[in-house]
Amino acid sequence: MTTTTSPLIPAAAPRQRTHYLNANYGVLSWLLTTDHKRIAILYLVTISAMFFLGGSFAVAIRLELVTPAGDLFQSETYNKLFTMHGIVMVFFFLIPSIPAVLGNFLIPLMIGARDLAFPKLNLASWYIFVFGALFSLYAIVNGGVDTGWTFYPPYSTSFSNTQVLAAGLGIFITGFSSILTGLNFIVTIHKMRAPGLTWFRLPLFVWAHYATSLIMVLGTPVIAVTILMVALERTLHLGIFDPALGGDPVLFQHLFWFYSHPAVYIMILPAMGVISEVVTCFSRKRIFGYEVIAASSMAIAIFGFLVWGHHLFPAGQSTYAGVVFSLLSYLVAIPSAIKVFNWTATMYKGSIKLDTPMLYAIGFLGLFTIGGLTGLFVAAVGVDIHVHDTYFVVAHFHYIMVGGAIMGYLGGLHFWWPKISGRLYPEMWARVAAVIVFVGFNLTFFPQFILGYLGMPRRYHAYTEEFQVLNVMSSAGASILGVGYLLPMFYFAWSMRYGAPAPANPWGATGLEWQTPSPPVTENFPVQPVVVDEAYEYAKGREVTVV
Amino acid sequence: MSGFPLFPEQASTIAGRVDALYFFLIAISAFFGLLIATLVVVFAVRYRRRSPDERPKAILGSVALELTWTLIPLGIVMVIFLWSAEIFFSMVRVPPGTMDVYVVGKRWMWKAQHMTGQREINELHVPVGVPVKITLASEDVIHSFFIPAFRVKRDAIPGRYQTMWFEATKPGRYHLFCAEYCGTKHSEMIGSIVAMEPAAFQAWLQGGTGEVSMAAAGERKFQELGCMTCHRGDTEGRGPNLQGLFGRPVTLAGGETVPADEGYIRESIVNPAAKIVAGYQPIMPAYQGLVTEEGLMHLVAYVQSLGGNAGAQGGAGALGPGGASAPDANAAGASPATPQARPSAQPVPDQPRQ
Amino acid sequence: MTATTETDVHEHEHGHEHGGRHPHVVPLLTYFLVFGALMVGTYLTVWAAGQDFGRFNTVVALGIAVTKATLVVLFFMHVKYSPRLTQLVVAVAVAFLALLIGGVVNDYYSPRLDGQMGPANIRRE
Amino acid sequence: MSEAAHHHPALAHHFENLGEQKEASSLGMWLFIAQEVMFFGGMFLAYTVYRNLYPAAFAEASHHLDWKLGGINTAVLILSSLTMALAVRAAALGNRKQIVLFLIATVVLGSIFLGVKVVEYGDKFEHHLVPGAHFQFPGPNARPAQIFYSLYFAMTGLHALHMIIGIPILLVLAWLAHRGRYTPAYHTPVEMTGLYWHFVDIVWIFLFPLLYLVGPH
Repeated sequence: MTTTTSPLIPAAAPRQRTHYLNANYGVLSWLLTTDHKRIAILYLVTISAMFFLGGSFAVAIRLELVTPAGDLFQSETYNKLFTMHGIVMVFFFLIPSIPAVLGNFLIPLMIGARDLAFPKLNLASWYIFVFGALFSLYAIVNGGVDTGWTFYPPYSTSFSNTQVLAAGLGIFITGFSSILTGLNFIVTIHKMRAPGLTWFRLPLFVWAHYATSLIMVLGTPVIAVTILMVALERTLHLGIFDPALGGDPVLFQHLFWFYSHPAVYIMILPAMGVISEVVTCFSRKRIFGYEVIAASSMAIAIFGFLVWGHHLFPAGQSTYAGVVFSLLSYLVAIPSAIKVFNWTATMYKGSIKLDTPMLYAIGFLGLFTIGGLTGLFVAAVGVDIHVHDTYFVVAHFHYIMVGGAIMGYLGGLHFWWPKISGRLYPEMWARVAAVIVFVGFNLTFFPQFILGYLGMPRRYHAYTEEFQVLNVMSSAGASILGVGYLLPMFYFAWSMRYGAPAPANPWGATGLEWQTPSPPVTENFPVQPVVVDEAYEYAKGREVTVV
Repeated sequence: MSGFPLFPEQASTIAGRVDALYFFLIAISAFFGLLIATLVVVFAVRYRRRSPDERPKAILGSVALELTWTLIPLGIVMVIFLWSAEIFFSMVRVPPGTMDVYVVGKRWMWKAQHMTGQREINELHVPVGVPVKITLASEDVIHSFFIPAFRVKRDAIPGRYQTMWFEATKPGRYHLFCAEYCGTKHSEMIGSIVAMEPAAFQAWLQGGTGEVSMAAAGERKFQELGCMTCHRGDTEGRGPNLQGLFGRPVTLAGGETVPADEGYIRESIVNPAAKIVAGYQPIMPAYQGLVTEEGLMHLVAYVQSLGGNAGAQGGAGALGPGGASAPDANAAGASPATPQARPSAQPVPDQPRQ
Repeated sequence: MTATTETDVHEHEHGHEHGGRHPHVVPLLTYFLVFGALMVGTYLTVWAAGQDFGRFNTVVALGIAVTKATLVVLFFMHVKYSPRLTQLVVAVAVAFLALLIGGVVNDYYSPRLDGQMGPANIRRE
Repeated sequence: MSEAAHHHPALAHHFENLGEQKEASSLGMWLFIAQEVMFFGGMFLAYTVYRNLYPAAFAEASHHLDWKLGGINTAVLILSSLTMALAVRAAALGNRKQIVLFLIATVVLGSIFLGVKVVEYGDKFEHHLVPGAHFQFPGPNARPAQIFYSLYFAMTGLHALHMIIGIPILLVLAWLAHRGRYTPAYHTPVEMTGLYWHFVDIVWIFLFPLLYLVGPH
């Protein structure tokens, strides 16, 4: 997507060029901004804080599990630790991470628009997110919540005496931030594409976010009303899930997982979008099977809503419904498999450069494949009866969420960091961090597959001796992974000050976002770009000369 | 840390079949995982960027390739699906002639009771080679009865019965875990299943603490709660006759027929108005909260012992009003003052027989 | 910030003339007819509740409610005159609602083989 | 590009013209309504499941609701839907006095609806039909009936909350319309609030038969 000789970049970029970062200063310029780029930075700061908060809970959990006897924390504390780890990581990091940071920053740039369709709504979404986060922080500070991130009644409604209401309201409020962001993206992608940018010329990053936004808008309200019903039952005794009145706790599980399974696709689809961009750029080749990948994103979004029943296999679901959900869960695995094959095919006969984003992309390919394949184990209703609620499932979803979504997030953050900050990050340090993350991750979570099939249940504060060796390996891996995640924070901060100024297109990538200077001006494009090329048009070699 | 196991024991009939599917899945995953990994590494090395302005030829895609890596995975997953569904059906369908055990999950302990009365806490003795049917109930939150060595698991959900079955194949002591998070001592709600040779099991059974059998305990509870005032041996009572009820379809007031299994009997005690037998008035008070789960199990065992083909579905003609003449006229007319929604704690007030 | 090159590439799929286009104004008569229909519908709902259609009571009640809702959506909410994209959004919302309710109620009504009592075991004559 | 559209105060900097901005707002509002459909959908699901599990109890509990008040409320809300639609039409025609008149009419009708709800809720408190410790319900169906009333209060409460949010918005619109802010070229806020109000009316159209008219009475 390049125009021939692009008048967009002033020839010699004077040092004091004004861009969205130095356009104006002061706290209010940030807190009242409606510029999608600044809002993306606000989200980046907020979710990074939540990531390290959730990560600290993870470290505590892994420390506890080094010894079979629960001797580091009391069981109440441990129950709160894994609950808050789940809530903070799922609702306050994984779901917003790529859409709110990279999506907010890049979608207007990629489609040649000046901003999202509803800039004020975008800022409101961030405030709603922070307001929800405050509720959850209030819950954490005031004694935490110990119901598990799944809030299953009747424990969450009538037996837990912890901050279930505050944590629930936190999630209820933050859910609307996710809904409004999804709404904003859908309208922007429909209504504000640059002239000439047809649907099949859109970058696959935009396709992935379109599919994700569908899930956000149609799925999130279901968990909002479910958490509301739990809150009503706790406060006003409106006993909807109360078995003493004849209520059915399994109904809650249906409602909860109706959203929470599509939510795992909210987490992984944007990462897939990042991988499509990174793999094509660092193979310098057209994506293999553009339409198939775009269609797979949509198929995952829609099929994702049909499979929630595989979370209820041992929970007294009717036999035939269980078998039907198992079948549908297999059908939803196919589009993911197709995508992995297409990315691999893209690398065939490419010109591959192993910069950090590509390292993360290749890591994603490996780990997401293992995550997806172990999904076949837990979708098999016969095997799932054995592995349900054991560490096998914990390993499976961490391979997808950490191995997939976070690797994709870090890959995307490195890939677009020059565009976001106008600075180049230190390449060597970044590659070291990527390798540490990959090694630490596998050492942490692969032993958990073995533990899971041995039968070690989830959420256990103390376990029987024979599981100790594998748990010690997992905890060792977790410490390496922790280091791997801390490194980027340092060198990204370092690069803000000392990084070399970034050219407009450091990787020689296609895409409208690379045709603006780094960092972009507030209104993104001094002149409305017109798109004449197909997506990822590397072969023509006409992309903008690197300034 | 003596040597640590990498694979669980196979101690039940289903374990071998689940493990077979598990190994097949591992083989598939290993194949595709290595395929992708090697391809990615080979491509990354072989097609590494040699000069900065290298321009590889664009390859847009190939329908043939797309079809192959859609249909082949689809075929494989369908095989896996059918295989796993077949295992699941055999896991769920309870074979006839099982040894029944009632298990109640109560926050942080498992209370098991054999039909002959033996009670066990966090432990369950079962004979090898005999299918054992477990009826699971929970008194508070959701628990999950999980025996890794047998590859079976079932949630115990408050407010309803869940059944599971297994058949031990190897004597030994195996772990019992609670797999559904249930609060503070979730990780201490563990125990063990002791599989014994049938002879040894019988000896253990005889050596029981002389507990009265569940059916007898149920009968005592039946008397204590005054159930016999309405549920009489003949067809005169205000409530249906329970002789030979168990396992036979019952015709309800709305014309539907329901099999009279444990769940139906339990619900008819706890929330009788949910299903009114045809020809009877909804006058039975609800005993929700007045009878513990164990008491309910005793009552169910008692009703089961009153004859009727225990556990088999269908069978003799629908038990309906045909047999019983309409309950004596005046009772139907002046329906006795039904007690308040929450019958007081003391046993059912004596119904004045007008 | 007007578009740079007035190339004819400027094809939005909904080719409308520029400037605030005049929205479709629904005639008064249509509004009052729809209002009348809705009031009749309400009366019908009450009347139908009094009748005993056996198992079809719910179907009738929901049928009336759905027709009333469709009238409101088509005429009061202008979906009849809206672009196809809006109509698609309405269809998707209704489809996902049906999926949510149908998918879950299906679980309560599919048979259970473990011999445990469930609504599915009730065979309606 | 008509110059007038350019400098209209309401045209945001990132849109070409008012038409495009209105289409974006309309699509955004419809997506919001799709989300609201799923939001209420969760409760309608709970209602459907429990009514199937306890049909008799739901019928008996529903007879304690005053269907006449429910019927009146339905008529009031349908009338408010009409006045809302007429307000949007008046905005499209640029008749300022009518916009204000119809918006105020909608607010009044909405308030009448909420007034009737207050009466109904008060009546439930008197008859101890509010779920919780003091819930009293004659006959053996007490417990499932409490689930019915839990759903009754949850669904009608959520619906009333949506009206309580809608009425102030309508008042603000009436005030801005009174000051001539809305013209045939630009009246998007009125139209969007109209969509929201009609959606709230549709929810009640389903709530009325499902809660008040369960089983022959």
